Amino acid sequence: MVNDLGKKLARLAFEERGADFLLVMREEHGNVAPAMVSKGEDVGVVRLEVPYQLVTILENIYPWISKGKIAVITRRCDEKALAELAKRKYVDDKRIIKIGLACTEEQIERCRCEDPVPSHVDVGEPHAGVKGDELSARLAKMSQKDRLAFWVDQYKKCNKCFGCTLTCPVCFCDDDCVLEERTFVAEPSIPPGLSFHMVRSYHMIDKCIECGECERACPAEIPLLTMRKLLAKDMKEVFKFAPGDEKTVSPLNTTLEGELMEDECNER
Amino acid sequence: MPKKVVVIGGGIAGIQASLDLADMGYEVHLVEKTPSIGGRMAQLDKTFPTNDCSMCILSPKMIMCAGHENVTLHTYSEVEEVSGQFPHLKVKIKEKARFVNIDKCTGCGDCIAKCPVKVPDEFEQKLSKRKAIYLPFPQAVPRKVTIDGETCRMIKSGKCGVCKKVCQAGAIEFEQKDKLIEIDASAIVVATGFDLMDASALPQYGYGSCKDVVASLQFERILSASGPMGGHLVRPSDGSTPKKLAFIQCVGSRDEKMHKYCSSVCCMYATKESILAREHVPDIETTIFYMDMRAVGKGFQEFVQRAEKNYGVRYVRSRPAKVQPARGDKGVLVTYETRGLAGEQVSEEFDLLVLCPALLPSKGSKPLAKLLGLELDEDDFLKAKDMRHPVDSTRKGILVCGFASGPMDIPDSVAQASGVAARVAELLQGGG
Amino acid sequence: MARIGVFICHCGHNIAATVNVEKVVEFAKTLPDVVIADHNLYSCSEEGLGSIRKSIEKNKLDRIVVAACTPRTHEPLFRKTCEMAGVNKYLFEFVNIREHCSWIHTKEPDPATEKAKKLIAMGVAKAGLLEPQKETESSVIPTAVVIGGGLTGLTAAASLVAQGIDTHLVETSGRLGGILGDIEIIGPEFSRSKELLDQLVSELKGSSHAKIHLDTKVTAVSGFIGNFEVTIESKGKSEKVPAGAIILATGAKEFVPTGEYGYGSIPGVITQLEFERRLAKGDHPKRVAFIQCVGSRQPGREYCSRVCCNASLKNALRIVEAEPSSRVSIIHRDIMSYGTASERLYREASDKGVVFLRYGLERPANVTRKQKGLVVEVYDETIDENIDIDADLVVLATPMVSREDARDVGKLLKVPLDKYGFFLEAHVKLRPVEFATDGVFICGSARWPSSVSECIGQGLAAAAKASIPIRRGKVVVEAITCWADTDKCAACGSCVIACPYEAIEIVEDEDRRYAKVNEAQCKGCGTCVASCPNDAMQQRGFTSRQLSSMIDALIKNAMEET
Amino acid sequence: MAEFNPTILAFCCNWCSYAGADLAGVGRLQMPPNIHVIRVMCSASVKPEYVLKAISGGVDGVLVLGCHIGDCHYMTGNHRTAKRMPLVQKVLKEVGIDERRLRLDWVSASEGEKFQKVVTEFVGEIKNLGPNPMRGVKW
Repeated sequence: MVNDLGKKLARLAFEERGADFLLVMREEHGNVAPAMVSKGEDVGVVRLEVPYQLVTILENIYPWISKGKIAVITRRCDEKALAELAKRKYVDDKRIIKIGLACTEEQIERCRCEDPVPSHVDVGEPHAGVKGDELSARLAKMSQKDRLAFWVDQYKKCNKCFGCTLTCPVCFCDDDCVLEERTFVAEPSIPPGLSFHMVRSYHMIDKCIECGECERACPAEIPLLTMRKLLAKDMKEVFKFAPGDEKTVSPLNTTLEGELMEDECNER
Repeated sequence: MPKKVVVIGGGIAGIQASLDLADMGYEVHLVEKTPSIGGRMAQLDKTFPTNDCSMCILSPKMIMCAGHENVTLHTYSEVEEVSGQFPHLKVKIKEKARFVNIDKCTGCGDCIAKCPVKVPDEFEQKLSKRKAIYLPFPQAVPRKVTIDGETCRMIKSGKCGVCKKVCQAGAIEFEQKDKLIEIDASAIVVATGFDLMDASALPQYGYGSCKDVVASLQFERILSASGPMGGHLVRPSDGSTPKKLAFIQCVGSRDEKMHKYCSSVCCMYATKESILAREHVPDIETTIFYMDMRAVGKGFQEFVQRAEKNYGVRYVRSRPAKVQPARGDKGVLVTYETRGLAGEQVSEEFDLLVLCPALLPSKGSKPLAKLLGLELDEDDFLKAKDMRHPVDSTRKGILVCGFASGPMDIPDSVAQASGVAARVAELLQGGG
Repeated sequence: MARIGVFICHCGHNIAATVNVEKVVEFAKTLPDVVIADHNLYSCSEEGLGSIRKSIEKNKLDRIVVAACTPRTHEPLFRKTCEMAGVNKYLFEFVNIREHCSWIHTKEPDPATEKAKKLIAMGVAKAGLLEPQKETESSVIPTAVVIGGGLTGLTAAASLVAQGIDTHLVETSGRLGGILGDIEIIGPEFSRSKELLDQLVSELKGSSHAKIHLDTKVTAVSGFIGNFEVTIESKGKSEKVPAGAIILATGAKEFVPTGEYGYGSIPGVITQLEFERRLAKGDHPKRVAFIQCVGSRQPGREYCSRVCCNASLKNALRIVEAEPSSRVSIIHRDIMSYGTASERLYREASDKGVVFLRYGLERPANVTRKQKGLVVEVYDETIDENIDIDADLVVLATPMVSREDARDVGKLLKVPLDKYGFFLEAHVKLRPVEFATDGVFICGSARWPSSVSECIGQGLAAAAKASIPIRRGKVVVEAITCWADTDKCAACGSCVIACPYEAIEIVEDEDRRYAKVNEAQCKGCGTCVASCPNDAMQQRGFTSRQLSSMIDALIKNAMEET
Repeated sequence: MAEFNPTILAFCCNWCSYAGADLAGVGRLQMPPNIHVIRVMCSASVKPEYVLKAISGGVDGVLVLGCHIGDCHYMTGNHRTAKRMPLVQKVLKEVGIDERRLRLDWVSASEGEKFQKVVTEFVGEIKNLGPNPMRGVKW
């Protein structure tokens, strides 16, 4: 049986926007899991209260779907993630149909999300974002020494489960991540030490779209999202750049004059 | 058995010609009269219009040249005699005694530290002194010391020999004699470059009589981070930092009585040196006295505009009549005529005056031309064969490139040097 | 497991007077995988090198570390020694304890000694991870393609064929000679351009190595140095030409005034090139005024086009020499007669009565038509007065500008242009006829407006450069190039964007995408290495494991010490 | 306790900064012996990971030196370095490590004095900052 939400999404995707596939979260035998369907009657009982990053699923299955348009439920952060993936040619945005989902107030709270409303809301009630992150504020007041002490304590809890990288929608080398090796990660292996977290921080600095998946996935409850938010702020200050817009290029990909490194020959 | 080519002159043109010929597979013998290759470009601080550091871009080329399997360096050497005809030329090269076994010398410089004799340093344009045993400049290639027999006490009077005592490599050989070697060359390339006209030939400009009048190449050394002033812009008279700087263009060039031609590069290097001066002394005010601002190359006009707009360089079209010391022996008073028929004479004081003298074919080029049987043009540069062959001399199998063939900047010299390599290849292939 | 030998140089007392070499030798013996540590008075001397060679053989060393002076001058020497002893030269590591230690810490022997130890520990750590390298070689197609049949292209092609190299000359128009074809007499020697061009063309036509393609344009270029494929198209028919090197000599064109000084509206106001054609027809007007810098050295087109003053001087002289009573004036902002011959022209012109008037950008001249002919009103800066000049003809000296097809050609060859549409050489000072892309060369007015002799010189230069890979028959690349670990590569494309040499592309395998480096194009800067988030990009001789091991060695030794 | 003697890592590009360091040596320009140079072909090949690894391992300061903008042997390599290093500094700052422990500067092949100046200044600065706090941390 298909619930009303499922019917609505099916109509939006297949009838109104000409999708060939629909990627949703649906309930089966009491579990909610992602599902990819191609017909309205298969949609089933759709559940969107689970704040799961469907784009991460999309990224993983995309290579196996050679053609057809895919409709996917996208929160604001999903949109941004899609933009970052499209930039790197992981997905072809012409093949993606976005079905905008507005986050609930409670979800917005949890993500300390400043920018929660998708460009086009199809499902859910849009709510304004919240300003600032309480922990960031606290850290800002701390002395350098205490700040380091705080993070070292947090990072000591890390047991290197790689949940943060695996659930991250814009962390794309997850099969064989450099952090699993010794090259940049100092002994002892668990906890992995500071370089592990700093290297990941650097890798994320021009990609992270602040979805909060890493933090939710972290069994050690390290406030990973806060670190992302702090660095996102720095990135904005230094280079006026925020990930999530397909048009703006990461400053790491441009020269000082700002034009693309590839110069004119980037019709590749 | 590869054919041999002798390249005379180890400046940028000679280096480039050697590298290209060597890459083509010819056996190159590069003859340089000073102890190191590098030439004039090695003396420059920066290069216009990009202000690239000169040594940064030259030094790798020098090392590449010395290290090239097909290049043999004959530094501190001169061509003595050439006989035969293309493509069978016999070239006699005199390797002057440097009284140092360069196979043993490691360039460590212990000997230099201990040598008691101080003489004016040619590389530093006599702004500082070097020792009788010396390395012309830190990046010299080969990095081997040379004893200058003219001034070394041991050579002259048999008294001293400190260098020999301190040299742990046992490289000092006072008994060394000039060596003559002969090379069967198929072709010869002449790249003997330029010398600056001695500006004291024009007393009205005060060179030699006023302490604070320097020639442009001296100023280049003053600006250089590795120069005699350690990269600090100070004037000779009292070592103070100049606040008002002036350049006079066309000193002895474009001049009926001296040298009629235009030296081609002075407008640009004066502009460059003004910009660099501003970078050394943020509030310095620079004036350039010129006739025509000849900024004809890539990015040159923009360079001049930048100097004017962003570096406060003042361009005055006027040929100053006279220069005299300002106060005592400090600073200079420049007298020039202002624009227009009603233009009157004004005198202006400057802390430091830089003269841009005519750039002449190097002293060696006239005798060399005689020795090689080459014609000169009316300005004493080596004459080109004809329109079709701008890098051929008037004698078959002898090619010319760089400033020796006429005033030109570095890229033009480099292009000509490569062009010469092509001509050698054509000739040795049997082409005309 | 590596067998490392460490050789420490006294450099006389240059090192030994400050660094306690014996102590350092003892320390080096304790480092992992070091089987022998030794010292020489002068490692670079014949005997020093000899003892190193013997030690390599005697101790079966497979990694060599020399601690002495700077690799920038001495590395080749020691590498050669390694090869003589049968060790791949890339298994050699240089540690600089002279310039970077003893010479800059002369007054602190103990700290200097400690530092030398650490530097050597770092070097040994890296050496342990060094791998033998083969310098990549690729073959070279012994054919050149010259694009552009003007003076420069003809010269380049003529030189190549004279060197015995098969050469294709591709010209879009139906005739050879380019702009020079419109000019009868060439300054400063007043020689006939026809003689020059005829000579070049006959040199080409007379050679079995030359193939001339008229009315032909290049439609595609693929490949890299030694192995290009140039697609040319003529009258709808297209042909693929394999080539080892490509020379670009597409030239420039004369700027056509957009109404300046009444051009187009006032009859008798013409451009220099139009005037050349008239002179060629033998018509010598009596009263001519040349106006310089028309459309150049002004906002939007700041540059000086280098050749226009000389052209005016030459033509002015032709007129006064044909008819001494002629009245010729040159209205200019600066006379750009640089060098010897041109300056001579300038002098002759003034001696023969050519009038020179100097105007400024802010007060340009004004041309009007009166019944008795044209009148040029000009404010002369030098004498600070307004002057009226009567003329039958006003010649506008306009700059050379880039051809409209320049950008397309640039895209085909993946080579850059400057803001005016002239091609951008690899280095404005020392690589004037090369592009950053190996195997592609630039010459003549396509790069920058050039005189006849400059065009010939550059054409020859480009020919020399192009001939080098062809003569050698192979392209050898030093083994400091980069490669992608395809298992780790996630094809994010950062490296593709980072590479300054267009050497990296994302390739598609049946099931996956990954980066691939074309080593013939890679210059070994390692920019891609640092841009790779997953350490998939590696540079030979500078792998992340090698450099990280150096950092580890530093940390280990430094932290123990304190 | 003994005077703090920082351990400093420096990356120098082969074409300019390493040559500049050589020139400083040839000129016998004296400077504190805390600096340990790793030669790389271009400053743009310095992986931020190296800096982060060194600092978390207890190295007191890292110096990254390249050609002046415009002089890069590889055209725009140093532009990349100029973009990356400020972000690496932010990563350090946010975890509570003083960003001054990483310094990016330009030294040309003719600037022996500049090399001496930069090294001397940097060592001085690191001495003021004191030992890298990561030295003490036990994981």
